[in-house]
Amino acid sequence: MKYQSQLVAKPYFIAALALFFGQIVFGLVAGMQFLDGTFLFSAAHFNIVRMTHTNLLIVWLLMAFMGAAYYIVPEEAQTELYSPKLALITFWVFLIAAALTVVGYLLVPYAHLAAITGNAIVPTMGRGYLEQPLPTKIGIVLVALSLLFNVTMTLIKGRKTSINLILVGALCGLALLFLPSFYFPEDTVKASYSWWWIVHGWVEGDWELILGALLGFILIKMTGVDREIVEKWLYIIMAMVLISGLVGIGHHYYYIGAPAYWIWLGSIFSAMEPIPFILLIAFAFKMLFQRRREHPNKAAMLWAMGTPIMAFLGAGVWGFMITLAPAQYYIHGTNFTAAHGHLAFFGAYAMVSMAIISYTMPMLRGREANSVKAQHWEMTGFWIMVLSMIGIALALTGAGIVTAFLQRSGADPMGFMQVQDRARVFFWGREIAGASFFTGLLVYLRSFFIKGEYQYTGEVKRALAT
Amino acid sequence: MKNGLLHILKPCTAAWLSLLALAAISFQLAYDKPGRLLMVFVLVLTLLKGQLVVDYFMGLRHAGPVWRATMGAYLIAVGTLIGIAYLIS
Amino acid sequence: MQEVFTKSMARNIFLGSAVFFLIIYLALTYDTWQQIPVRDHADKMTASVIRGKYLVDTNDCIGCHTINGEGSYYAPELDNVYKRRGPEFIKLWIPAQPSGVVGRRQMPHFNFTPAQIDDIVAYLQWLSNVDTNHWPPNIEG
Amino acid sequence: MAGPGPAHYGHFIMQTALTDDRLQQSRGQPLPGDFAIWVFIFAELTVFGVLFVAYAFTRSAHVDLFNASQLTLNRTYGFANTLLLLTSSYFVVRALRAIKAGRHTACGNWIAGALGLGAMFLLLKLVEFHQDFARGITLSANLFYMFYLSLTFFHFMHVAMGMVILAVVAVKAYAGRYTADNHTGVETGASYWHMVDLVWILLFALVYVIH
Repeated sequence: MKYQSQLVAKPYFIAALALFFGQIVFGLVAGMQFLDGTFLFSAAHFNIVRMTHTNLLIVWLLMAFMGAAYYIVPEEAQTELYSPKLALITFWVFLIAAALTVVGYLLVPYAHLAAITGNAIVPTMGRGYLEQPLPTKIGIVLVALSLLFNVTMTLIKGRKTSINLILVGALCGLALLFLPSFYFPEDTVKASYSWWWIVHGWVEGDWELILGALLGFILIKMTGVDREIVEKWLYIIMAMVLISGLVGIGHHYYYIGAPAYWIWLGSIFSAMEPIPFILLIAFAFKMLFQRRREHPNKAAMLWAMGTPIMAFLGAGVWGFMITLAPAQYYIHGTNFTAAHGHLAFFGAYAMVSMAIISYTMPMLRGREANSVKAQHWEMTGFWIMVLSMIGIALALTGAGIVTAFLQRSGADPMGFMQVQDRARVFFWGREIAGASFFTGLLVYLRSFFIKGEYQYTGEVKRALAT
Repeated sequence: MKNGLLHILKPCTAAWLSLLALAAISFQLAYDKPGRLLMVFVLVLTLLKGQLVVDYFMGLRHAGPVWRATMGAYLIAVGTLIGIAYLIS
Repeated sequence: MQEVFTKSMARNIFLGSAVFFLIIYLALTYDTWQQIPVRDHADKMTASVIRGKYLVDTNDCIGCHTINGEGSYYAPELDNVYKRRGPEFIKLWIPAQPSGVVGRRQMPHFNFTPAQIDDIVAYLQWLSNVDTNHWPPNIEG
Repeated sequence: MAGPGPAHYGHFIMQTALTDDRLQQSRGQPLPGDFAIWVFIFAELTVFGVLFVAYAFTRSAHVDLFNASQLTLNRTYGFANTLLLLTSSYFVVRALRAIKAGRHTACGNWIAGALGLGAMFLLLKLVEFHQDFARGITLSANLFYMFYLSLTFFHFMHVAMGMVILAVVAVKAYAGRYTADNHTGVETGASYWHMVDLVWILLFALVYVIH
């Protein structure tokens, strides 16, 4: 850490991990409700639990991205953050708004929440991931504007590296792409069509750029590879993201009422969407093999190398399985999609967030790297979470395939609930894997409470002294 | 005489004139009665045109053999798949 | 020797392809926007249908159900529920929830007025006539 | 070895990195132009390739529809456009030859000529699109027209993009920014333009000719 103002990233990262913890708890409850439909029915119905689960995901990822921005932008710009105070105020506004929203979800019936927050004036509620009431949405915009103002002013007065330009540009894109959430047409098909501007635009477009920037930053810092090489590869990878992803949005338009040509255009372009992830793996490992230094933070390196692989698995492989129109015809709107969603969100965005947290947190706490013991706990947590998430994805994939065969095909298709009963074993599998994931998360969080910094061995110390 | 002509013309000019001629032939054949032989013929003409562009316009005949082979493989793969699709119809 | 792979060229390609594919997407969106009202019979979106949609949104139906495959996978697809169950069944079903069967997934009780239930049914009827390229594959949704 | 680094930087591994340049040499001569454009060209060719193959296999399931619809296209326009693009590609080749000989004004002139031909291509294609729309041909009219319009519109956009690139190259050429030794920019623009030409050759044969 070179600049004092980078310290504002710390509360963001801590809050991100706390919200992550909350997200998993709600995930476990939702998973349980698949097994026992009356579990917590009167306290928190499935839709509320699910909405809290997904909204916490979005908020903690945004928290992590913002923390990353407040850490990276000053370091790359080689100047103090424009206003650390504003960043801190923004943090509390965001955290309190998020907490109030969750409390609102849990205590007030959704329709009532809509009525008291002015949804009738500007209807925005009732879409996946965008369930937030109007005041929260406005709050998100204000928080984003504050972040953009702060990092842009920092960028203007400092060095303009490509990593910084990409990161700030992608954050602008993130804010811009949120604006369609205020547009909710009465025509359901138009509403679906425009909903994907936000959801696809974020997770299959803009966030991939953020992922690239964060990963690029970590790799430059940890491997000591020439910045020019890292940055030009980043540009090429991001160009591939946009080439495949912009028209690739068509893979969401096959069966929602949009014209039939999207079946062709969406299939062809989205079939290329794994390419940037393949390039990302190649890029990350190329940097690893070309490294000019051994960084003592092995855990951060593990996260950084794991991210492209898991992102490729979740977004690339699982995404590809459901992206072609003939396959999607049978698995659209099944748990197969949920499998892809889980593995991709975790593999790409949760993992890159933990990579940046893993790299920066020791420095924010005044040491280059954590002690070997703390890193050992962290890496154990990594493996448990990664393997458990693969387990969750496999179980949900199984449930999706059951639906595709029993409910979607055959001469005598079964009804929804009948099929759900047949898929019960997979829901058990998901819940067990989920509990295992939770264990991994606890192990991971435990690592933050182990004190001490990395101790070089005597041999290395001597080598450094000569 | 032919050698003489090639001597006068630069390779790229010769390639350009050949491309124009091949395009004219394709255009004429567009009005012919459909048939498999004709289809294969036009497809081969097209791939030939493509290879001319790759070699003489893009200048890949000077580039490494790997790149030239990559482009050649692309043309052959696309051409073969199109040919199969037309033959099974 | 000149550099064969420059950062500025990589950046130009990134920016160029961003603009390029955005234009293509916008052009396609323009065409889609003309087609959608035809495909979903927007002329049949009566005031009742629109009121029904508002109820479906503000009660977070997609928190459990899917509509045209989008939403959650906890409860059945609503795109063709009108054709699967018929209006009378739906009108009886919604106010009768929750079923209270132990262990079975429960649908909350929403306190809808009969007029509101009519609106929801009108919306579901409109929804069932949207041209979704023959999806879902069968009546079970 | 350079002096001891600060302790918190850890120890350095003295490892020679395989640089991009050496990577290039190990695969024979480099491709003309900037390597980045070739990543782009290969990606674009893949998309078009898949579209062409998809067209061909869709046609095999709807032969009569495709043959009948194909007859309604104006093949003369297609042929004229082929000649325009081939010739403009040739002009670009001449432009590259000119700059290799150090004649930057001639290089600019050849590219300007290519741009003129490209503009004529766009104009002719617009006339054709206009006539198509007037006849009620849309993306949703039938499968053939869906492919025809997607492919030609997508390619149309590539021509427009290629012209933007060539225009930049022409301006820089006239300004004397390229020399006999330093003309990667010209090669880069030329490579892209030839790709556009190559795609049209395949597209013309597939959509207008083969039946």
